[in-house]
Amino acid sequence: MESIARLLQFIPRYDALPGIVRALLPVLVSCVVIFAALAIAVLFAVWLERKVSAHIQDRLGPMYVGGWHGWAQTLADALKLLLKEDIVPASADRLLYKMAPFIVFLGAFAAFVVVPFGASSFVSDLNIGVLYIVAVGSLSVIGIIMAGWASNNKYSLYGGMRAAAQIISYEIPSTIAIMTVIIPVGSLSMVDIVNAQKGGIQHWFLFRNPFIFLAFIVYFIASLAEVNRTPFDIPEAESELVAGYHTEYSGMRFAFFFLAEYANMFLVASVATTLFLGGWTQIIPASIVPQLVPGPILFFLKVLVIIFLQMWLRWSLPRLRVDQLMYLSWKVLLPISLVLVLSVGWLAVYW
Amino acid sequence: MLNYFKNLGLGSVTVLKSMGVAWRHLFTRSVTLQYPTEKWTMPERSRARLFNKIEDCIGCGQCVRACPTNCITIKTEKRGKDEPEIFASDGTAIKLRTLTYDIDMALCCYCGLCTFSCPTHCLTMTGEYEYSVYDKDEHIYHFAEDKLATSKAPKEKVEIA
Amino acid sequence: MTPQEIAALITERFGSRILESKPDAINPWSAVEPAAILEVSQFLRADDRLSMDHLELLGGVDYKDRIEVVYVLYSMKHRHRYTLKCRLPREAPVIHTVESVWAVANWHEREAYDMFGIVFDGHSDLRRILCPDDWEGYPLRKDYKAPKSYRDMPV
Amino acid sequence: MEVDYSGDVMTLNMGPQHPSTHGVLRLELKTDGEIVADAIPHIGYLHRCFEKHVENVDYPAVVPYTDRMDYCAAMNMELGYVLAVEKLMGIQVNNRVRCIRIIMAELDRIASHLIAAGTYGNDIGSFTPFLWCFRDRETILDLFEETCGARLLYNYNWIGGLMYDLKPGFEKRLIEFIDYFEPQVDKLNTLLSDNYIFIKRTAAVGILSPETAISYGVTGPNLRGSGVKFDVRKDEPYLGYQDIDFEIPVGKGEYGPLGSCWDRYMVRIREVKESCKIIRQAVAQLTPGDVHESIPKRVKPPAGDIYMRTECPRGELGYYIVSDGSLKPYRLKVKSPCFTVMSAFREVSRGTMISDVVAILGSFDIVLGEIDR
Repeated sequence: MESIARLLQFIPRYDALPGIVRALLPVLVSCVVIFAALAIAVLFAVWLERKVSAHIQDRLGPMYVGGWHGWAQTLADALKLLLKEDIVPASADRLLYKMAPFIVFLGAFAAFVVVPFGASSFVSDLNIGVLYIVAVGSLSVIGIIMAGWASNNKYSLYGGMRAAAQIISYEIPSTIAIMTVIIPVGSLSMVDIVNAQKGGIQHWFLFRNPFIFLAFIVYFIASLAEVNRTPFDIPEAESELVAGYHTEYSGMRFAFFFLAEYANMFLVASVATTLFLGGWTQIIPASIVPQLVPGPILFFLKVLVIIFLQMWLRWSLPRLRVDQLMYLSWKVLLPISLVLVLSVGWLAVYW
Repeated sequence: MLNYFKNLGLGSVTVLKSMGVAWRHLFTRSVTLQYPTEKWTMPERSRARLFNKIEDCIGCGQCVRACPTNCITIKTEKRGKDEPEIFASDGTAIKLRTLTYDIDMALCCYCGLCTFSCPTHCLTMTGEYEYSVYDKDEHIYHFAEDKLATSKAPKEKVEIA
Repeated sequence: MTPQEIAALITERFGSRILESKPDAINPWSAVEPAAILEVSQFLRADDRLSMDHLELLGGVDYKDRIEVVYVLYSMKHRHRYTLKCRLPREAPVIHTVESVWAVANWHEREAYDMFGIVFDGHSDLRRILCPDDWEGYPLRKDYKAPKSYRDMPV
Repeated sequence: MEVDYSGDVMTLNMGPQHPSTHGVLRLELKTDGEIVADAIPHIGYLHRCFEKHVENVDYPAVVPYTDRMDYCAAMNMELGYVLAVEKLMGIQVNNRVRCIRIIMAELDRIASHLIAAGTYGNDIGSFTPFLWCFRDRETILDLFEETCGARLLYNYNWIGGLMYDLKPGFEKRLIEFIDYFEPQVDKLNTLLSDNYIFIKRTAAVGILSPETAISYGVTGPNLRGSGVKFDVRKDEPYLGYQDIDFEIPVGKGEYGPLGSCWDRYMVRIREVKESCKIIRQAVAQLTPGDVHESIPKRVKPPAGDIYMRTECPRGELGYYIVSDGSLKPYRLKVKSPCFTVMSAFREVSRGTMISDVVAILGSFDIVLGEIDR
């Protein structure tokens, strides 16, 4: 936000503006910037998803809109969704029904405030950054339950209930996996965590010690479940619950659910990048190769690798059942992550 | 306990194997056609839209009897004695004038039984498959109309493809 | 067992309650007195020489003067097949259910009820199965006239 | 699983429009949370009076109607009917017709099992196998189309013969396809069948014991999945299947109790390989001949009734034909394999979870066109 505030100084007669405007304008501008970047990233991710799925399935995917490999297809789809009728079921709880998609999106959106995209491109460096992400990221579950309940549809309700059980269960192993990184850094600030990994690939936490590597896998699996991706997509299990909690949604509100799903994917991928893959830092130490690629782009590339991994998994695996999902969370990931935290702590104390 | 780790290992290994197969397919050639721009050539035996070469039709009505869904309607009348003899292209004498020969392609079940029963092989199934219309009535093809055109004033809209 | 042996066996066991047998027909069959169908079925199923444990088909046929219920039976153990027929009056076709002998008869009998109006005595759940519950008439009877409309919808 | 159903149950209507009811089937689920206390199938949404229709058309014109029963395996549907009428009329077909019929029936079995396996993967939540299966099925349909001109509803088997002879070069393309196809099955196994998640989802779910299966008249892969070695092709051979060497795969219960969804699914996958074997042998047995040789001018069977059964991909398909000596069948009753297996559904799915209901339904591989006729 500081950099945005500095940029705003170039507006003529900026200092003459009222104080309240000067206080709020940087916030507003950074919101808009994040939203725009996120929207573009999501559009790209949707396109990528369609392409990855298509090629795994021996297809080509969208090929027409926009010319080169149908790059504008998702743009066209988004426009179509925005122009569609916004249907509210007759017996729905109208207020909750209308609010739900925005709350789901809010969770994903607000969490980006503390993600450091580059050395100085972050909105705010909260000293409890990680905690903030964990807290705000689970806001979406409230929206999902709201959507499931307010739709007045049994399938939606099932989706909402499943989502609640799943997301809350998987918060625990994912948070514990994050702790393995916080222990060596000793800070909850995202910026500090990235700074601790500066200096090339060998300084990334992913490759620092094997326990953190395993923790990364645990975090990755748990984060898949948190964003309802296959093999953990039971809240919207297409073959069982039609579309789960967003069965009744159409038009723009549906688009917001869609946006939120992919924004959440970006969020967990960003967190994984920041915590384990060194965030915006260079891959090869600066002493060997000059740093040509700017930090934010490097960050984005790393995020893309994780997102590709998520897509790859989605298109090769079947879906778990509800009880198996819970089994995986409580009986596999939780014990493993606890052991990992203890091991990392032991290393931190006795190494 | 042992079972627990065995299951864990088995799960991870098979998941990785699945991912491996999927990964190899990322780089195989796609098998789809880009439909409106690329089209597949239909094999010669393709059974799609019916076509009647009305000049060869002797109006015998075999096709009507063979059709399981009654999608063909024929109306004929005897040709006069004084009219010149005409023959179908395989030499069969045409004794009946076909006044109406309508095929409702919306009813057709594409079984092809009518084409086999046709004695002069004038009723054939073509490979034409793109003929969706906005009105169901447009699926009724009037094949006999151009034959009538000599006796009646020519219609402006000829619906024969 | 050959059809002849099966026919002889059930005729021996049930005597005059087997009305007619044609073991030499292309599809060998015996006509059974409707009242005896449950007993005959139980015998065919339970007897070790026959053990007809697989009811392949149960269906009605409308012969204009009568309605027949056809049971095609098969034995998974001995791999032989036999057909039973029951002739019912057309006005009030009633026969006892064989649901207790072969579980699959449940749905087959519902279908026969739906299509021919054959009432299966003692059936646990005799509802229409293919047609809507409030459909009138029995479609596969020969004198059935299709209605013009159903609930104000043209058929 | 021991569950107490004393709690309140909620009625959840699954279908007639639902992604995984494989058509227009309605399941009335009585659910207690995720657990299904009772699942009552309601059928008839696709009922189109097939049996009444065919009483009004003559014998050859019934064939297109039989195609539309099980549209996923139309070749086998018409084969059963055609064989029944031929047996009633006492028509003998020559060797070429016989071999081509075997080839087509087995190709169609592969195509049908590919749909079954693909959609089953889709039901379990894996979308990729679905398209891989359809990719290979498409090649089979291409072979069908170049032979008879249609891709789905063939009307290829005629009473006494076939619609067309094979095109020159068909055998070569067929063997090429089989050579290409057999490794693809292993690939599918790696992706789906042996995947641990898939096994966990399907093995030990939807147990159909052999006794229940026989009592409910379940046939085909579903019965063989329960370990009963019964296949009409072996037990009552038609079309000279007795001269062909092939195995009947049965469920072995590798990953759980016998008769689970996985067993039923795996029987299909193994059957596909057996079908490839059959096709190779049938191609080797092909002799020249006229496929129209014994087609009768008028199909007018003598009065009488006949029950003829064949092994269609979904089980034992029986045609009970009553002829009164006229040109039209007096009565035609179809014993549909999906109908009987569907009647066992309630028994099998009681006490499972919602996801399992979908898995069980998928493993039965029903086609509603055949259930409702």
